[in-house]
Amino acid sequence: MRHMRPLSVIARVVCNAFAWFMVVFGSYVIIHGHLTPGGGFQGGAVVATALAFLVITHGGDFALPKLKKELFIGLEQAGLLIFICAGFAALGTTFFYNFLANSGGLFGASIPLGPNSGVLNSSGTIALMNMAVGFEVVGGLSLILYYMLHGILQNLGSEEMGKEETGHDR
Amino acid sequence: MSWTNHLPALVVAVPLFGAFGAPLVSLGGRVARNVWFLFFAAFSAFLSLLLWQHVVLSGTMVYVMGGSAWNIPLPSGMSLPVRILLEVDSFGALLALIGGICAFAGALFSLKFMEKFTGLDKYTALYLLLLSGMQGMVLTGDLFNLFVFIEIASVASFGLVVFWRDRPEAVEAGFKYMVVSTVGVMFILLAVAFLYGRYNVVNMAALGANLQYGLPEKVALIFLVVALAMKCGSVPMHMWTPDAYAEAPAAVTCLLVAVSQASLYALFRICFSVYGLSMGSSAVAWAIIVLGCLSMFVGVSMAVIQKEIKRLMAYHSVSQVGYILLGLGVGLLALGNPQEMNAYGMTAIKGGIYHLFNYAMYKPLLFLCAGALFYAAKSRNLNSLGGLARKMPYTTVLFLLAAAAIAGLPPFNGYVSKLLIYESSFAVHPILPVIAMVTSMLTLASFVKVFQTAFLGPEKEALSQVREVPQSMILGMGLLALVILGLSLFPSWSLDHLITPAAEALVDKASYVGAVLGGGF
Amino acid sequence: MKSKILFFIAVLVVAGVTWGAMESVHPFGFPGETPMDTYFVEHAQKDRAANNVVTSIVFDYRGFDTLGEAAVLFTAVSSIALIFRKGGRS
Amino acid sequence: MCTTVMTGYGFWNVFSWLTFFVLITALILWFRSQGRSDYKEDSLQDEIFYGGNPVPSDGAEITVPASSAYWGFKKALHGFYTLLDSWHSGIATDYVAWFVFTVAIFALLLVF
Amino acid sequence: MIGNLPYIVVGLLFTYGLFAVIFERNLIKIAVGITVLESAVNLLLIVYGYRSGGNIPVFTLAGEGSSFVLPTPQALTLTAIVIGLATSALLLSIIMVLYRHYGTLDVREIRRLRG
Repeated sequence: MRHMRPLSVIARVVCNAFAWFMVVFGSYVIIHGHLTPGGGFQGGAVVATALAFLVITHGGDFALPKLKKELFIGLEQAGLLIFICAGFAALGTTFFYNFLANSGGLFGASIPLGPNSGVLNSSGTIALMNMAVGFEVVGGLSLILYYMLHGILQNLGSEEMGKEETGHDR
Repeated sequence: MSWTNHLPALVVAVPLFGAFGAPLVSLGGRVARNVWFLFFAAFSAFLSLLLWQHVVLSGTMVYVMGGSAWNIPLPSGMSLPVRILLEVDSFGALLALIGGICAFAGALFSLKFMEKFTGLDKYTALYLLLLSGMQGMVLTGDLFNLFVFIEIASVASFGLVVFWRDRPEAVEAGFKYMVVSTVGVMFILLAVAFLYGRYNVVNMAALGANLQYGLPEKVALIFLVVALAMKCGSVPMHMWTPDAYAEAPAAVTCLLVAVSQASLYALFRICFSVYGLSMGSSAVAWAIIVLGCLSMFVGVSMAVIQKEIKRLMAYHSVSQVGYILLGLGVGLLALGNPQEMNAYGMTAIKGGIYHLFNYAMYKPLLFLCAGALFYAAKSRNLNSLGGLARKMPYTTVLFLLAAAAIAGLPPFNGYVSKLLIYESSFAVHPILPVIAMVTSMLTLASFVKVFQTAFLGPEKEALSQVREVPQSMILGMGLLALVILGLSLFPSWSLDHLITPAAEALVDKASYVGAVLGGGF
Repeated sequence: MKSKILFFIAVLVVAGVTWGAMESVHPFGFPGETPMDTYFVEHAQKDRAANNVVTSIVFDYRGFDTLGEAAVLFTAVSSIALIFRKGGRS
Repeated sequence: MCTTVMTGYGFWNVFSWLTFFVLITALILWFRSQGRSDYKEDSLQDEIFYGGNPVPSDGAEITVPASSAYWGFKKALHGFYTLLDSWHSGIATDYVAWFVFTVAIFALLLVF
Repeated sequence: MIGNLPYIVVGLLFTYGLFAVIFERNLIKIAVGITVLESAVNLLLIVYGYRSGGNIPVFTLAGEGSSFVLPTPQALTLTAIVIGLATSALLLSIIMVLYRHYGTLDVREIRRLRG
């Protein structure tokens, strides 16, 4: 466990402050994915990086027990299911048809042609799927982080991990 | 507008939905997970059966993903498709059917087989993802989408190969497979980049219509052919195959075989439908034939000396892939020459596709039998097995059936497809059927060895507690055996109704292109 | 050692062929006729009401690819969870 | 006929083969029934002859292990199998190298 | 005008990645080699999508009459990057487990499966 020491107090304080800005920035990138460069994956990666920063600066001993696996699994599953259900919901026309665009309802506003300043409530399922993928990527990358950190702990304390699974071979 | 129009999308999306939902459903306990697993495996097999029937009855289906209508591939004013198309002809539908059957049999088998292990929610999700990736590979009509689905299938199979991550060998096999496969798939992406940069289109049919055979196209063809030959385990890129097939759980190996068939499908779809006659020379066809011969001979000669049962069978799958490469390579050689096509080309293609179907039925059965032995006797080493025929009568009979089929003993289906391949490849060069027959004999020899050491002989004390595997596993194997028997007893029916439409669809580039771009090609 | 030299030459051949093919596709910066991309740029705003053409391709015109991409990420996460799972019988 | 496959050079019919198989089986069974009539099971005639020694009770001691099967085959093709073993070296980077090597061979064949 | 320099960069990266995968002995370096290979291919896609004097293909606050670079390669690259990330994460995890089992990162010593 001594391999996962926290960094200095300066790094910790700075990261505490800036992690939230990263989360906010990531959310901005996700939500404005259909207007500005970026999208679900990029924003999700930014948010997940904030988590990685916190884990690195505070050290695994402090941070790992605070990470809740269930939250990330929930986020990932929610994103994936919203994504594929948005695909299935369009089966009246075709799978993955953008049935919300220009419909006037949720994300259904029309936009002027040519360069413009953008309308947030536009672009139909594109915005919805951006958010779904954003959730999925936040959950997925955090889960990768979580499992790999636990893998490091398993590698360090091999004997506590070493109980082999007893299946029908061994 | 009936719901059957959406079948191509559903065949891919339904197992994907099952995979996404699996971790949540697994919270409901073992029974809920098993019901979910089995339901989605059975449902996607059923859907692929419906799709096959629909395609055979009403011709090639083109499905526009996200278009305002499912059957209008070209947007107004465009001569090229811009959206992702799923293009399903008889060949693709046949492969989807194979995948559905294999996945269902494997799912039935794995209910009891995997019962003792942890992490089954992820196993379920990965299994369904592997199925979905496979179905996507055979149904898609878009090169980049093909790459994405190859990656889904590959990543899922890496995860499943290292399922027994307490075994160093399993992790090692996963690592090797992963390194080779990732590099190979990068070559596929490189080829897609070349073709995109050249024609500004990634749709296979549109590429096929516009292709001019220059340097980038040549290099793209080389990359695609070699990378896909690697994915289906052809010599000299086959070294990951025995490792991965042997170390994966048996039900997964059953599906990995189907995935290798999907890679073969993609290989021949690219050779026949995208490049086709514009290849000009017969160098690619000869290269594929040589790869096939090498695969047959090297694979089987490695198999003869193995002493681990699944590794032996995995080397056999290398050699069986060689037969298919040989058959379809001979067909590719005759392409464009109607006289040769009539004389032997069509027979070779039929033989290749028939062998593909047969192989995708008896090889999973063999792997499942090996898994059943492993389940009952707790060992994969042939040295420590013996005398199991009396204790496991059903497994013995099923194994015998599959072994006779793979060795090409009449009257089983393997004999028919091998006969077609022998007779047609003889017309090209007499050495080809000689290699194929020697391979067939060595196959028989190695399965005689397996049967003699594992099932016959006196009873060993270490194995005195062995008993027959549970019924659900027998059922999974029996499903495949039933298909094998059907293919064996009605070879002519299967040739007419299953194989010939697929062979004609594969050869007919004009109709493949025309289904997307309209007539005139 | 002999095979090392062989593989070295093979890598050089592959790199040379790749470079040659890469360069002969089209000169840098001049992609020539681009019907598909022109279609996307012209229609993304009108049909799909999306200002960001790339996002409209990622999530609409080629949305199925993105579903596959999400599936690959999910696959990798599941595989990693499978690798680092806690041992023992369930 | 719905069971005859024409191959272009010949044909294959599964039921004619099965008929032949049944006939031959009947013939073999008839030959077998002509054998010695004084044979009895579970008597001395049924004992395994193990070089005059008592037969071990564990079957593992009187079976030929699978790794010894086809020993002569492997011995005769010793050079070939040495070559094959050097291909299957077990090193992951070599496998990638074989892949790249095949690409290079294809490139040499097709491009030049 | 930089001519075909981007192609040379892609070629160099590609060759470097292949050399790293084939001739390195350390597993981590092999993983890095694969990542470099992926980057080379992604870069190639982006390079094919460049149009001289083009702007990013986003209409929000774009200047009047600006021409855009091709959007499709960017979308394809986005997908390929995510796939590459997933593969790298899985590869590194597998290497971690391999190290636990074998106690080494030398690829030449991880050869229990051969023949």
